[in-house]
Amino acid sequence: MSSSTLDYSLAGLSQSEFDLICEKLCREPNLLELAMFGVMWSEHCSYKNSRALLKTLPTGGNAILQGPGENAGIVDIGEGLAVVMKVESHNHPSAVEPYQGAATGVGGIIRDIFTMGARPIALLNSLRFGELDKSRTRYLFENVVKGIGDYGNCMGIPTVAGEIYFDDHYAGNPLVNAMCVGIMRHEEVKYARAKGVGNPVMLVGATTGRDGMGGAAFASVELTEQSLERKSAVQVGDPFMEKLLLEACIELFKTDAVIAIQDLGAAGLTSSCCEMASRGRSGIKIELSCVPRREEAMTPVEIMLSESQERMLVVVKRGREKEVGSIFEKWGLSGTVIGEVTDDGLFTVLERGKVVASLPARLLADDAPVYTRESTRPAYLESVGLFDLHEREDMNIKETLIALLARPTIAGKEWVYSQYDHMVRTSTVTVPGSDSAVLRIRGTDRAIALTIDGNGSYCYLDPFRGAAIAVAEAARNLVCSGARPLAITDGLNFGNPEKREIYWQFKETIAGLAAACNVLGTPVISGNVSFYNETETGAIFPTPIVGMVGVIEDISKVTESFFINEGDAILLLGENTHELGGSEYLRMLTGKTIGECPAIDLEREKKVQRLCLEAIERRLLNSAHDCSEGGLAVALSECCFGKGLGAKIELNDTLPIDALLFGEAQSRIVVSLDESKLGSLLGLAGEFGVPVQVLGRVDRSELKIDVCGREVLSVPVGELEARWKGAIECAMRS
Amino acid sequence: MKATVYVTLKNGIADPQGLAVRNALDSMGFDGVKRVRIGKIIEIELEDGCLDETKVEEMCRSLLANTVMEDFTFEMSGEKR
Amino acid sequence: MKATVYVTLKNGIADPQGLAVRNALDSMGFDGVKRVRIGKIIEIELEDGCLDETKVEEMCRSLLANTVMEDFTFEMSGEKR
Amino acid sequence: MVFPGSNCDLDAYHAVIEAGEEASYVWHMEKSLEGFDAVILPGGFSYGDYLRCGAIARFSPIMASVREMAESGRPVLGICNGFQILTEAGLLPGVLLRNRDLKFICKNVFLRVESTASPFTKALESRSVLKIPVAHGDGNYFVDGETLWSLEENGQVIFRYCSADGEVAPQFNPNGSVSNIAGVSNARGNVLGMMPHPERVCEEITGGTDGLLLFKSMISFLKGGMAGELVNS
Ligand SMILES: Nc1ncnc2c1ncn2[C@@H]1O[C@H](COP(=O)(O)OP(=O)(O)O)[C@@H](O)[C@H]1O
Ligand SMILES: [Mg+2]
Repeated sequence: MSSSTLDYSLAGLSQSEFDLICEKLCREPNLLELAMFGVMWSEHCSYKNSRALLKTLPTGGNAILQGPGENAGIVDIGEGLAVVMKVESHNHPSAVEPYQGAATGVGGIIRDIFTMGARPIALLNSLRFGELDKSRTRYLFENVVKGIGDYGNCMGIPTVAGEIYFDDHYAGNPLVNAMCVGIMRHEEVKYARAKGVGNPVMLVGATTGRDGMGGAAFASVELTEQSLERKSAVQVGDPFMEKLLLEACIELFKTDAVIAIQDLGAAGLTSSCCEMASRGRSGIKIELSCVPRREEAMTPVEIMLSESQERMLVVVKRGREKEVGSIFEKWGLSGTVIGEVTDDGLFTVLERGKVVASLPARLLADDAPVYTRESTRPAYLESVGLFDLHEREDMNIKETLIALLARPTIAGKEWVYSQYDHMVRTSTVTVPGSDSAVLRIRGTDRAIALTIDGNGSYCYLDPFRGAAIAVAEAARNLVCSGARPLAITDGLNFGNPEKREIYWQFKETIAGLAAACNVLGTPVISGNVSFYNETETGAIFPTPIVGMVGVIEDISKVTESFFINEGDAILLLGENTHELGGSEYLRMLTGKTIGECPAIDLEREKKVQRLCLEAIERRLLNSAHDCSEGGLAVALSECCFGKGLGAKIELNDTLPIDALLFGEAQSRIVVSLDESKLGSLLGLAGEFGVPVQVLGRVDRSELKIDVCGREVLSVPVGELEARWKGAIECAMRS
Repeated sequence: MKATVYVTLKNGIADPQGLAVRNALDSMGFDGVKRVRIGKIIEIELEDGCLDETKVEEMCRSLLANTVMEDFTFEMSGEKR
Repeated sequence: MKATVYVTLKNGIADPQGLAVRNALDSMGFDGVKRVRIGKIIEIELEDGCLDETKVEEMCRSLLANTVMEDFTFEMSGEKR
Repeated sequence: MVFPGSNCDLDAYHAVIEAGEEASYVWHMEKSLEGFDAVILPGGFSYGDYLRCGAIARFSPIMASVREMAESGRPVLGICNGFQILTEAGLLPGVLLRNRDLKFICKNVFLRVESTASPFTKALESRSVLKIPVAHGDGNYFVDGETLWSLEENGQVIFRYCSADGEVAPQFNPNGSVSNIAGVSNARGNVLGMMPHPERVCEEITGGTDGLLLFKSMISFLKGGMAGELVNS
């Protein structure tokens, strides 16, 4: 008796969870079963602390073919085609071993996409690190980027967009979120629902070793009971194996031999089998001695919990094993039958014919308790709202702008994306550097636009607004490319949800996401929750990440963020307001994230976006760029970069100059257009009820800004661009 | 003076590269290859008398090997040039 | 039975990786590092009695080393398991 | 040609189609290239680039036919990983080492056409400049001094990295290649290996059409009967 009390806590379960298991089973689970509950009822697999709130997100809509619940979500993009997408975090593994952690994160999310029957066509990533002045941070950053690049490059999937912020709240616990996007025809979708008694269950891909079992606390039971040698190993990514798996699966899908398919992710065989059985309302029986292993003397617990990468579980039609096997063989893989589908609702594990575990699949996969935690508004919010800046009026605008452009968070990210193959598959129309990536869809006139956004600083100051802004900014980025936003995938990164203040952040975030998704018409079709992102020095900023896809029906309308013609008029859609809170400018001056999070009026946001999109539809615009971190001055600078053009700007707002130039007021887009179209645009703005102002004109090679008739800035664009472009490389060399 | 450092993957860590080489040898007709593991040799030429074993050990720990996944050994040889 | 193959870059072939390691050691404050060269160790576990030195030599020549730029040596050890 | 791990096969295929010819994929386990007039070894990561890039792929069954193709004087183009395979197979001189900065590089570069004595540059203007992207981690071309001399002498250096207006200088060398070399041919001229990806720039929408020129040149070479016309200009 005393031994089982010990066991459940080591498996990461609470007393009440253990009691619930015993009650449902009408017996006590054995050690292996307990381990399986431990991983399946862990936060990572069961979403027990987030499920209740996630239910409040909008997930349906006309274009939505598959919402959350499967390996990835699916949205219709017209002409019988659909986009499959999902984001996933690999924060903790990347903190321990950045290269492999990031690489296996990418590998995992790619499998989630092709397991749905889609061909992966793009990768995105969202990263958070501490400041680059520490060598540990540089080490993490360098290797995470290399890990992401190497995996995607080897797979031949272009990494087309991403975002990165540097702030010491992430120093000990970096965030690595990877997103993958795939494409298929509607009818090609595959599900992970095991059906048909007697159909064989095949395991294919890499062999099983003792990798990555650290996730569940239970692994340490084995440690104490067995030898110390057996400690779980770092997961190593094998993109070559995954490439073979991908091609083999896509070839396999062309036959009709596949009943169900599911990748092996967290909790390995345990989760993939019981989830497949539960979704199919069937059962699965597997024989452990059939599982091909990489190491000797593996115990049943080790085999069932192993998180070895690059493995897939496939249920095929009985009698078709040979045919399936020969496709795998062609690709140098072997598919091994490890079990079969049953109809008893049980997940049964045998070891040489002897039953070693037998559990209701549904109980294991879906019936973990759901918690709604207590929440409290964090105390820190009382003091962060206030700030006092002295001597703001006589600052040197040029120096401030240059310093801001050289902040790694704002600086050009070429150092990163030049390490990613962003062109392979020759469909990337807009490469990294603009507001969103655009990919053409071969065989159609269509394109899709992709972006990933989120601002932890805003969320720290106000998670509701910050989350809403993440959705708004993502949509704005797409709209600037000429795309109509369709749906999002969300990556939610937080501290320990058992703490009231963290749970409050989480709750507010979800509410903010839901509000923005509802207004902007972009439901959530998939996502990921990562809790416990904390170190001794505290939790990370609450950091929701929004990945979004949009569609462009006529590819000839794709628009980029850069000015392209000298003499074009420059306009601002939206309004300059006094918003310095949470800005990168304030952080640069004070070293702190302070002030009030910028306000967001979702209805206003929607109007501004509609106006921009309609203007692009009518071919009025030559460029469009959203105003985000760094404010108007940074946005204008970015519009000048790339093509060697400049701008002559006259502002007449009466805001304090720093708020005007560097404040991060929302719902603003900088556009440029031919003089002759000015009238049409102004008319359209009137129809949509959006305030717009003429800012100036595209000029030759210099950025000049006058405010209320006084020149405040006059600088060669080349000088700005050099600092902006070289900042990260420079920081990495120090 | 020279230090030769041998860096190998810890037992239990997957070695995709070794696996691919094993399969290649196999398909080239070399039978009987059970397992291949690939590591690194790092040859470091040092100025004479400049560094001792403790220093080399420190180099290995801090840079040359990733001790989360790799083991290392090294030897020093006096060979002058 | 086991063969351990050491593959090193020929003299005169540039070694960007070695150079980077040398510079890194330097900037970490390890003085006196003249040159660093990086090679590979390939450990091949063989079924007993299955392969001899000639075969291993052939493996090296055809696959394991690119003799345009690399040298190799190897040793066999009998250790049974 | 499709090896396990090839990933620019799709792009090479479309490039040929875009240039107005037919193309089909050939799996590396095939033995024959009968019926084909030219072959492209595409970019990617054959066998994961494990051990050395291209080292394992060169043992694929199809490589015997590629060798025959090369010996018969028909055009053989190795792009990126294909270039690495051709050097490993001994069909082209030299080796491709890790990039000087040890990082994978994906960006547009400029190439100067150094020789038109190859089917792929025959229709191009000597000394003209092309904008073509690179995407590789191991593209640092190396040969010993003597071989380099003979390559130069024979006009086997086909492309060099240069500036937008054709200046060849170290600062335009993305990866540390000896003599800024981006592409070399065999002595006869019909086998070309290059690190940049011409197949990625065959349509305006994906960044330009400079790459298409190479494929068109190859096609006109074949249509012209390819007879011993590869003379140095
Ligand atoms: N980690 C990354 N991977 C790939 N591209 C990136 C990454 N980080 C930033 N980028 C690219 O750099 C550009 C600028 O990023 P960002 O400043 O976040 O843009 P925005 O503020 O418009 O969302 C975008 O095109 C983005 O896709
Ligand atoms: Mg952004």
